[in-house]
Formats: sequence, C-alpha cells, structure tokens
Amino acid sequence: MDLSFSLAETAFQTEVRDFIAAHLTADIKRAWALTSAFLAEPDVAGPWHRALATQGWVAPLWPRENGGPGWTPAQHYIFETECALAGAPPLAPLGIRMVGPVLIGFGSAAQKAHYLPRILSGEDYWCQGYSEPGAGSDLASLSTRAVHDGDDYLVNGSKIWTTHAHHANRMFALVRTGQGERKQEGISFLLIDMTAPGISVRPIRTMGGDHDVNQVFFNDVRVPVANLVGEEGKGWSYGKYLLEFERGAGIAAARMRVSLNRLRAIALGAAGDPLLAARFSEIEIDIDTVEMTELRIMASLQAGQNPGPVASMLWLRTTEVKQAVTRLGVDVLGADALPSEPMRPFHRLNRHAVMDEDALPVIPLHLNGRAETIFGGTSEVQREIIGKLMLGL
Amino acid sequence: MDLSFSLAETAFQTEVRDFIAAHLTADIKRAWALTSAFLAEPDVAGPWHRALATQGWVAPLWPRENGGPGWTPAQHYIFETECALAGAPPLAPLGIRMVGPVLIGFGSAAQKAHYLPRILSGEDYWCQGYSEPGAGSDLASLSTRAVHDGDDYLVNGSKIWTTHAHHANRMFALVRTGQGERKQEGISFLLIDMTAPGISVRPIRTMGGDHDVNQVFFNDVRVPVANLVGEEGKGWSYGKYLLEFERGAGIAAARMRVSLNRLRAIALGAAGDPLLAARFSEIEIDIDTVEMTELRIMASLQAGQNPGPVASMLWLRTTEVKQAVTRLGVDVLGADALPSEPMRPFHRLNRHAVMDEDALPVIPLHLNGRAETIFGGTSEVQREIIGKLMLGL
Amino acid sequence: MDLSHTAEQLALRESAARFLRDRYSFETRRRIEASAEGFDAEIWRAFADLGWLALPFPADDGGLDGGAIDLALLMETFGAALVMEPYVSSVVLCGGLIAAAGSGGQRAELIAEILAGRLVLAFAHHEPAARHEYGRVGTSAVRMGNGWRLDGQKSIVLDAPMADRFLVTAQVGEDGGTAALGLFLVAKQAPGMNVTEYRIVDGRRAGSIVLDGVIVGAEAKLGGGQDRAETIAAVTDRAVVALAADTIGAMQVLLDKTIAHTKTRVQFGQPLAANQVLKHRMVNMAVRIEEARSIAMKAAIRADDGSGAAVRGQAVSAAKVKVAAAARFVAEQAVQLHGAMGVTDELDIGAYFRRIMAFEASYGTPAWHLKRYAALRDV
Amino acid sequence: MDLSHTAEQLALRESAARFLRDRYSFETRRRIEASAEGFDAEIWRAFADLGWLALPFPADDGGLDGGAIDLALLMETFGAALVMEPYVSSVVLCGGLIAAAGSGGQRAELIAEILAGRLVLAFAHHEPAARHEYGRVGTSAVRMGNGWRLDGQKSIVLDAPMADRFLVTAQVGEDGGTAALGLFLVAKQAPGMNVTEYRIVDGRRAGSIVLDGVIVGAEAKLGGGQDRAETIAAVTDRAVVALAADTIGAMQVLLDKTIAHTKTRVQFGQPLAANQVLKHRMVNMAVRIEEARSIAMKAAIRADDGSGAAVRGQAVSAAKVKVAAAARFVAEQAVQLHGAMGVTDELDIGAYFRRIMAFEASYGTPAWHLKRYAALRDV
Repeated sequence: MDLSFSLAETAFQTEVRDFIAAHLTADIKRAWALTSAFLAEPDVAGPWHRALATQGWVAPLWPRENGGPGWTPAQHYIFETECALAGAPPLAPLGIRMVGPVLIGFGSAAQKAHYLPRILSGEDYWCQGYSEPGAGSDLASLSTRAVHDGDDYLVNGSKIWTTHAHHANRMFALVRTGQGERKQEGISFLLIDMTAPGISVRPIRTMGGDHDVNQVFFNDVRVPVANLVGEEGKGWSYGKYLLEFERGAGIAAARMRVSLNRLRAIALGAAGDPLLAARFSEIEIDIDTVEMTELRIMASLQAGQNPGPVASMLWLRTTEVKQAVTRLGVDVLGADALPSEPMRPFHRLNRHAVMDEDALPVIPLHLNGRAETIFGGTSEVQREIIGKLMLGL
Repeated sequence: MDLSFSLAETAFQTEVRDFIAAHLTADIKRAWALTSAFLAEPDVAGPWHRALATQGWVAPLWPRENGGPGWTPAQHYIFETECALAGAPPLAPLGIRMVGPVLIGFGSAAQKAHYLPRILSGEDYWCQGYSEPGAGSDLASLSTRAVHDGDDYLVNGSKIWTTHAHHANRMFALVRTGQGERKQEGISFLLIDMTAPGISVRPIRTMGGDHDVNQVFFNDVRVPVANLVGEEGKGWSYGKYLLEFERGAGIAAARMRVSLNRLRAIALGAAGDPLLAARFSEIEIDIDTVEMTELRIMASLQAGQNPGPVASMLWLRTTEVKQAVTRLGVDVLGADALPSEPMRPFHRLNRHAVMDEDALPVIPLHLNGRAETIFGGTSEVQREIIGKLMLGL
Repeated sequence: MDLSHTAEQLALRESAARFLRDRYSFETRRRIEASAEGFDAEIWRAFADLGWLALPFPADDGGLDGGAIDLALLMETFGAALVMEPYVSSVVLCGGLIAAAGSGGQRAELIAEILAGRLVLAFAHHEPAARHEYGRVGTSAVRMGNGWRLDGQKSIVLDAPMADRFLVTAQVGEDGGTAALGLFLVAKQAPGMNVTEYRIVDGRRAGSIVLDGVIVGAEAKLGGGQDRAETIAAVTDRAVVALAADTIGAMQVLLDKTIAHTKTRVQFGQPLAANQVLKHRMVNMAVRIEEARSIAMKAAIRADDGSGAAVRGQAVSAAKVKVAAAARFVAEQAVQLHGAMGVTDELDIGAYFRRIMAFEASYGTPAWHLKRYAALRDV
Repeated sequence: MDLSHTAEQLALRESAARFLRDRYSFETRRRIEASAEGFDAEIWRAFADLGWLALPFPADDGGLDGGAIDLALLMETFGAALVMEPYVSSVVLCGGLIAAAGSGGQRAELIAEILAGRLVLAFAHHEPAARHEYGRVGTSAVRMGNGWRLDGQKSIVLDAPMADRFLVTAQVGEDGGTAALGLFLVAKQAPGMNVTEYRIVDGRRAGSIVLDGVIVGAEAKLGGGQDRAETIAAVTDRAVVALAADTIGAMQVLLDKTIAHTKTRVQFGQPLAANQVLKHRMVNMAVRIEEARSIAMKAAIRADDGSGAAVRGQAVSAAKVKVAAAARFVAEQAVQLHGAMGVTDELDIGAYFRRIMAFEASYGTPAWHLKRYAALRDV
C-alpha cells in the first residue's frame, strides 16, 4: 500500500496548480470565501466555469466522447482537491453532475447533441425538480402531473427546494404521467424550459438568510413530448441512478479542511484556549478520516472495483463533520457570534460591515449547515439504507 | 420558592449527623468506599443495618404502624443524603424497599406479622426472583412454573440476575401458576425459603470481577401455599407496583457527588489538565441538575402532590450520569487504569495491592456500571415508557 | 423547602401567555423584526400598563417586589413568543443596577421613568477586546473637574438602537488608588459617543460604541465610590436567569411543534412519529428540557436568597451551561425533525433556533461559565 | 496510490484467522487467562513455526520483511481472537527496537532467538511518575567503569511476567553532556531488579520494576551513543498501529455478535433488531468501525513510508484518538444491546470490552495523543 501519487499524477497535479494560478482570480476566491449559501452565485462561479471550459475540465466524470476530460479517478480526485485548496468555487452540480449523466445514460442522440455542449459551455443553467411540498424524503409520493396534450405534456403542480431556480433556464423534473401499483411507477423524467409560460418561482430564504432555494409552480406549462428522457413511466429509475451518482462523488475533505483553517485564522488568540484547541484537533482528525475514506474509495475505483457500502457511510459522516466544522464557528466567535449582516451575497457589500470580513459568513454557514443532514436524504433515512444494505437489518 | 430546610428539618439533620458520627465506624466506611459491587457485602452493611434498627431508621418509607419512622419526604431526603455524604453503605433494598412494601400493601396479616419485623431486624435477607434467562426486559414472558401439590406449590424453573441470592435466606418471586390470554395473567407472587431442598445457586461474575448476581435453579421446590402473597394470578400487578416503588425512590445525587469527589482526590495533579477539569465541572453540573430534580420531586411529595412523569426522566438521567462518573475514572487514571486486582471484596485484601487503595475500585466500578442502563429496565425501554406517558407517542 | 409556584405567580404566567397569544403572534413579531425600530412602542406601553416593567423593582421604588422566580415565569412566556422588546436590557439589567447601586436621587429620577416605559436603557459592558472573557473591562473613567472623562470601546450592547441612554461600565482610577469598576449613565447623543447599530442573529438589535473623551457630570456615576464588580455580577446573573427562562420557553415550543409535526406528517406511509428513532429523539428533547427546568429553577432561587456570591454564581453558571447545551440539542433536533422546511425562514422553527443561539452567545458563553463554575467551586 | 491488500497479505490474514479459529477458541483463551503463566508456550511455538514472530524483521536479520500493513492484518486476527501472547511486547516493540538500534552483534544474537520464540522481551519504558505524560523517562543510566548503573522505576511493563529480559529506557548522562535517551537490555534476574507482577484489566499480565543500582555491561546498551528518542517514538508508533488493528478486530467481532444477537433474541414479541433505535445504533457502530479502518490504514502506511516523524506521528496519534473513541462506543453499545448478559463474564462480550479498555490506556491515552497531534501539526 502507498499513499503517494504516480509521477504522471504528480505532473498532472502541477498542471492543475498552474492552471489555477493562471485563471482563478483573487475576486473569485474572495467572493467564494464570503459565500454562506449552498452554491456560489452564477456571477462568481461563471467566470471560473468558462475558464475551465476552455481547458475541457468542466465535467470530470463524463466520458471523453461527450466532452469529458477522460480522467482517471485519481486525476479527478487531484483536480477537485487542488481546486478546493486553492479556494475555487465548486461549479453548480445540477447540469454537470446531475442531469448530464442521466442524459448520457438515457437521453436520445438529439438530446445529447443539444444539451451536453450547452452544459459544458455554461450556456444552460439547470435546476432540479424532484422534491415536492408534503413529500419530503419520500420522493416517490410526488404528485406534479404531466398529461398528454397533442405533442406536448401539460404540467401542473409544484416543486420545492429548487436550488437556483431563479437563475436557471432549464429544469429536469420527475413528474407523474401515469398510475402504477407501486407509487414509483408512472413517473417520468422531463426537461423543462424555465422560460415557458405558466412557470413561477417563489424564493425561499434559508435560516442563514440566503436565497438559493425556491418553490416552483407549474400552471398548465407546455413541455414538448420530445423533452421526455428515456421511456415514459421509467423516470424513477433514471432519477435514482442520478441520486446514486450524486452520492458517490464524495470529495469533500479538502473543502472541509479549508473551512476549518479559516476558523483557525479567526480564532487566533482564542485558540490558546485548550478546550477550543482540542475541538479543532478532534474535528481535524475527523477530516483526516473522511479524507482517507475518500482515498480508499478513489483507489478502489481506480482499480476498477466497486467501493461498496462504505460510500453510503462516507456521505453520512461527511455531512456530520461539515456540521461539526460550522458549529465550531459559534464557539470560535463567542460573543461575536451575535452581530448579523443581513445583506447577501456578502461579496457585493459595498459598505463597512458590522464585523471583520472573514467572520461574515461564519454564523450563516452554521445556520444553513443544518441542511446538510436533511437535503439529499435525511441522516435517518441514510441509516435505514445502510442498515438494509450492510447489516441485513 | 426556597431551597432551605425548616428549623425542625435542620434539627433532624443534626440528629442524623450525630447518629452517624456515633455509629458509623471507620471500618464500615472504608469497606464501602472500596466496594465495586452493586451492593455492600452483608458483613459490611449488616452492622450498620443493626445500628439503624435500634434507632428505628431502617425502613424510611414504611408506615409507622409497620415499623417505619414516620418521616416526611424531606426527612427521608435528609436522612439518605446525610448517610451518603458520610460514606455509609446503602442497605440492601430487596427486603426494605422491595418485598416489604408489597407485603404491607398486599400481604396477609400473618405474613406481615412474620416477615416485616425480620426485615427490620436484619434477621431475614431477601433476594428477588423476577428475571429469567431468555426473558430480559420482557419480564412478563417468564416461565418458571408453580403447580399445586397438596398444601404446597411445586416450583420448577430458573431465575437469573438474582442479586445476593448466595447470601439470602428468602426470595420473593414471580412464578407462573396459570395461563391467561395476556402473558401478564396467571402470574403469582410467592415467598420462597432459600434453604428449601431443590434450590441451587450458581454465581455469575460481572465484568468488573464482582459476585453479586446469580442464577437460581428450582427443581421440584416445595413452597407452602401459605406463602402466596395476595391472590393467585395477580402477581403481575404486585410486581409492577414494586417496580414503580423502586423507581420512585430517587435520592442518588449525594452518592454521585461523593463518587466524583473521590475521583477528584485521585486526579490531583492530573486535574490541572484543563480538559479533565472541564469534564469534572460538566459532570458536577449534571449532578447538580439531578439533585435539583430530586428536590423538586421531594418537594411535591412533601406538598402531597404526584411528581408526575419527571420521576421517569430522573431515573433515566441518574443512570446515565452515574455512568459518566465511573467512565471519568478511566480518564483520571490514564495508564494506571491498566493494573487489575482480582481479589474481591477489596476491603478483605490483606496484602499489598497493585495500586493505591483508593484507586482499587475505580475500573471495576466503571465496568460494573455498564449495568446501570440495563438492570431495572434498559434505557431504551425507559424511553419507550416516557414517550408513551409524556408525549403521547 | 418550597418549590411550588404561588397562585399569583401562576396567574402572572397565565395572563402573560394570554396577552402574548392575543397580541404577539408570529406574524406580528415578524413585522416588528422587519421594522426599522426593531421594537413596538405600543406593545412596550402595554408591558408598562400590565405592570411587567415594574415587576422586579422594590416596592419603595414603585415596583412590584418581584423576585427572580417571577421574572423567570414572565420571561418563559417571552421566549415562547420570541418577544423582541428590550426588557432584559432596560428593566432587568439597567433597572436592576440602578436599584442596587443608585443613589436615592438617581433611583427616584430613573426608575419611575423606566417602569412607565418612558425611558429605555441599555447596558454597555462587553468590549471587543474581551472577546471570550466576559466582563473584562478596559474602558476608563478619569476624573475631570467635577465630572468624568470616559474612553473606551463597547460592543454588542444589546438593544442599543432603542435605548435613550446607556449604563457604561468603566475602570475608575481614583487618585492613583486601585481601580474600581464603576457605572456611568451616558446619553446616546453625548459628544464623543459614536454608536454603530446593527441586527443580531435572532433579529433583535444591538450596537457598538466608541467612547472618545466623553465628558459626563458627577451625577452620571451610579452611587458612591465603591467597586461595583459584585453588583454587576449579581445583576448580570439575574439577567442570565431571566434569559435561561426565555430559552426554556423557546425550547418547549420547539418540542411541542416537533411532536405535532411528526404526528401529522406522513412519510413512507406512516406518521414520522411512528419511527422509534424519532420518538426516542423527542423523549431526549423532553428530558433535556426537564433538566433545564430544574437547574434554571435552582439558579432563580439562588439569585435571590442571599446564599452568597459563590453559591449564586455557581448556580447561575451551571444553569447557563446546562440550559445552553439542552437548547442547542433541542433546537438542532427540532430543525432536523422538521426536515427541509425547518432550515428555512418560512416556519418559526428557524427563528427559535436563532433565539437560542443568541442566548448561548450573550452574557458569557457556556465555555466561560464552565470555567467560572470551576473557579467559584474553589472559593 | 495503492490501497489494496496483496494476495499474500490476504492469505496471511486468512491463514491466521483459520489457525486461531481452530486453536484459539474462547474456551482455550479462558484457560490461558486463568493459568499462572498467562500465556501458552505451545501456541507461542506455533506462532514461531508459522513465521509470525519473524514477520516484521528485515530479511537480513532472518525476518520476512513484513511492513506495518502486514502486521496490522495479523493483529486484526489477534484482536478478534483476544490473543494473550506477548507479540507486541517481544516482537513489535523490543524486536523492532533491536532491529532499528542494535549493533550488528546484538541483532545477530537477539533477533534469531526472538523469532524462534526462545527469547521473550518486554519494553520497560513507562514510569509511575509520568502518569498522563506518556514516555517521560526519569530512570537514569550512569557510566560505571566499562558498563552502566541503572536507577529508576518502571510501571505497567506489559507482558513482564513472561519476559526473560527487559529493554529498559533511561536517560544517559554522558560526562556532563545533555542527556540522551538510551535502551538497555537487562535480565529479569539481575541484582537490583525488583519486579512485581500483576494482571491487567483485560486479563493479560504486566509488571512494575524498581531498578535499584542495577549494573549492566557495556554490551547491554543498544547500538552507539545516539539519542534513541526518535527510534523509540517510531517503534512505539508501530506498536500503536498494531494495537489499533487488534482493536478493529475486536470491534468487528462485537458488531457481528451484536447483530446476530439482536436478530435472534425475541423481546415483546419481536426480534430486538426490529427496533429502529437498535438498528440505527448498529449502523452507527458499523460507521465507527469503517472510520477506524480508514484512519488506521493511513497510520499503517505512514508508519513505514518515510514521510517523516511529524507526518507519521500525526497519522498514528489521529488513529489512536479515533480508534479508541470508536472502540469505546462500539464496546459500550455491544454490552448495552446484549442486555444484562453483556455485563457479565459469561459471554465473551465483557472480555472484548476489557481488551478495548486496555488499548485506550496503553502507549499514551487518547488525551495524550490528541495533544501530540496538535503539537506535531505545528512542527
């Protein structure tokens, strides 16, 4: 066993670093460091997306024939880690990591030809229409309906927790097109133009004061039947595929380490407190552990193996450790956790803030961070799944 | 509201202290301080029991006509607390707190006249035959059978976790005398002479190396029908009454405080470590909280009110805090947690021990302490009960 | 020993809860939070009319002689309703300090105004440089002729925007003697006062002050020349008791709402509450709340009963540590069990979560109180 | 990067597990624990025959060139079977120190004996005065003619009763220069050696030693005059890696047994495992074990790969902290979920619990390793 990268991988690492040094501007880094929302704003991530696009590095996991870079899992890991350590904003996953793989796997030739390049270039900005009010983690009980009407579907209903719906020009959605015996049946996967008449978007502000999620309403929205992905009524399996895809892509340790080190810088002085110092070390060890688990998964992917159930556990722990990091922010700030700056995003603040700039996102990150163990499936549901898969319980 | 005792209560407190000073010998205190088992050995608690008996202070909760002292709840609290703070061994609860109240409530006049004085004097030493191998927390599924045979029952089966069965001359037991629709039916409450032929006792050593619990086997044991308490088939309700009685008697804070302070004395030097110091304070605050909850319950009993569901919560927390105290012992000792003295009880050790005398029981107490959240109903079962009672869940 | 509430106390709680239910709905509260002022003058007058502003003052000063227990009962209803108004700052802290340390003239002049709701004060004590060490004061008061010159910085002065005047703590250097902590009444508009106002995490308001050669008269100093450190500690302890009760009120609402939500919300074909894991979680929430009630009750009793500074301080610090930890757990679980909706500002769950965060961070963090508890143990 | 085990490694683990399954049942182990010796000479010879005692030694010394990963695989099976024999003391620690610091002659003489199972050594390093500070050595070595005079106290010398000789650490004061840590081979029977033997919490054996003017020859000192602190740290780190693997083996057995128990044990009409609370508890146990595997794997790799003392030390200390916490949780829950029977010595659950306690307390407590981790971070 060894933990070192090969010569070729090290050369790639240097290439990535050089690219980042040349293209990641101080403005982008500052804006991302000040972001308390789940995703960077398009005006922050956009320039970085376009820089990566010229290099062909937008979609690490796509096959080369679809515009992916053809990287090994190790190269992917190196790329993500270097971007994180350099303070680059992560690109919105909706197009690249979510609808893209579904289109590659199940889309028609025409759909692939049309949509994939627009994802890579950044021309299309996607959002996801899965969750519905009242359905929660029980995704399959969705009730937004799509009914045939000539060459169109007529879509009625509502989606919620739609990240960046207010920025997106496209949505991929699960809608009910029929009735099956099991509620997973009769669900279809549709691509919806967000500019279509009948769509309205209501912002939802999170506890931390940010606006990334929304509720989207559909009132007789016309969606061409050509925008159906795969077969009608099989949407559940495509959607599930996507969820697994999303969950498998666990490269989070480097970003957590950056977050912890930001807090360490803020804590200077206060970190002389032995209890606080111990918490920093405990959480750092948790991050070391997440990182090593990520490397184990990466190495087994690299060796062409299935990493197995350890990936589900990683997701669970990653969300918990992220919360431990943001919660530590409360302890680091002490009384200074109280002042609050309502303006968002912070990087557009053009007046003197009520606290040091680096402290601005600390508490909002903690507040929004409560979503870590909820969005994408609650920890409780994750434990049910792990119990079933791993322990036969 | 106030937290002070009345003048009469303060006078009583002085009386208790004086009595303790006069009768609690250094030998008894040392032996109890060195006890790692759940109960003090009869040769340790016995002399103290007899001293209390001359004073009429053996059974605080019994009515005066049965030989109780006729104390108020406050006097009871003061008495228990002073005994704990002085380092007196608690008397075995089996006779005084368990079978005694059942006999007082449901026993015949003859049973009361015969047994109660012998409990008070210490002449009889009782053990409890409730749990059975394979039944665990699900007490009602017991299978030890008592079958009529002339004026006797013939008892066959086995009981487990029988504390001090190897010291006891009496057992009160739940046995199956009939079959009901619900498994709680057909259970009777019997008084059994432990010297009767057909009884054998197998010691069970706990993780901490102590011997207080046993398995008891009954092979055609004859028990006179006169030893039936109350009505045949109604034993479950008597037994349940007893369990509630046992649970309500929560005066544990003072003993926990003594345990914590013993560890503090051992930690001297090591307690300069800020993390260890913080743990001491956290646990001390937990004890303060348990104590205040005990006082709330005591004060509402004193006011003639029912303390309500807070008593069930107190039991849950008390067992958890006890475990936190004993677990802290591991951290206090550090590497010195390793050496182990197999001889029990420690106070009879008549050679040089492998460690300082005060450290001898620390690890065995931690190991045995794991039983706190199991014996008397697991914490999980407690939470089920609280959920049902308090939250309507 | 008596640990029951009197009929009067229960009536106070009941009437306060009723008033707030009628007049202080979450929508009203949301409107107040969104307003420029951050508090509602009409509601404040109603508090005065109801006698709440008079509650903790001695009868001699026109008050109702209420103790910490009475205060706690009222504050529990404030926490349940997320009351925004500057009660703790103006009545409990500043009013309490004036009642304890003020001269006869100061008490006569100021307390009547406070309890009528005409004067709002804020307590300028915490300083940016102190950070994790609550109550370390660097601001100086130097004698200037008949009066004083104040220099220093204060931060997170809660309710500063609605205050007319501040009660400022400063180290008083009397003729080269050892410094003593003093209390000074300073008008917001006094020359040399630079006040920056802002929101805090739970939507209430606060401010930071730079005192740059602020000159005040002799009458601005509360009482005589003694060191006021112990008075400040005692009154601040009362504020912590009040806020612990506020937090208990908030926790109880969170538990009640979580139980109601999990009983009605159906997922995977059954109510959420049918999940044993969630059921036991709610039991743990209930247990933590009951623990918080116990230790907060002890602190409230000790705040008043003259057992001495160490006993009082230990009880109050224990309550802060325990209530804050319980509240953190309860708030986190309430959000978790409400699912995605719990993380938004759509429901009031998030507002309670932020209220509880504010309790944790104010008047000494739990870490600071844990150390204080240990230090007072050895007194 | 390669994080997979080789076929040879997997074969080693498989054959070790098979051997122990056949020859080291819990009843055998109980018999060994109860014996006066506390270990089984026949088993120890079998370990030698199987090549396990040669595993970590360099081929030049007659060993099998096994690395920390190989060691960890073997130790995982030891933990699963609760092996009593002095493998870590004699082979990993003392053998490792001789291989690293011994002269050619010492290596030639001693290692052959160790790997043949004819010589058992124990590492006399920890001292009673050090208590919570692992590795603080006060024992002194003063030159006497051609040899050395040793004075001091050692405690919790694991496996002391079965050792023929000890490897004693001491501060070597060379002609008034700064003290350097040295390693000395001392026979148990040497004049001035007072050894007290006892059991430790998991049933294994240890001893305390008072060295009262023990005279040893020049040849007793391992290698030349250098300070051996870093060698000792590196070899002790290997022992921690080995014991972390031992603990992971024990944890996995506890989880497997708990799952099996809760699936079969019926209470209130259903298997225990049907309770969601217990099911999620077991998931948490599994997650903690998987975390322990990750961080222990990192430590094993870093123990060998020459990344430097700070990187190695941080990885090993992280593993100690994380594995110990995971193991504490897993052991406590295994007992809890086994109910009353789990708290007894009737089942092996208690024996695993005590094994895990021993890991926690030996070669630096988790608290000590947490501090070391932080200190090495800043190197």
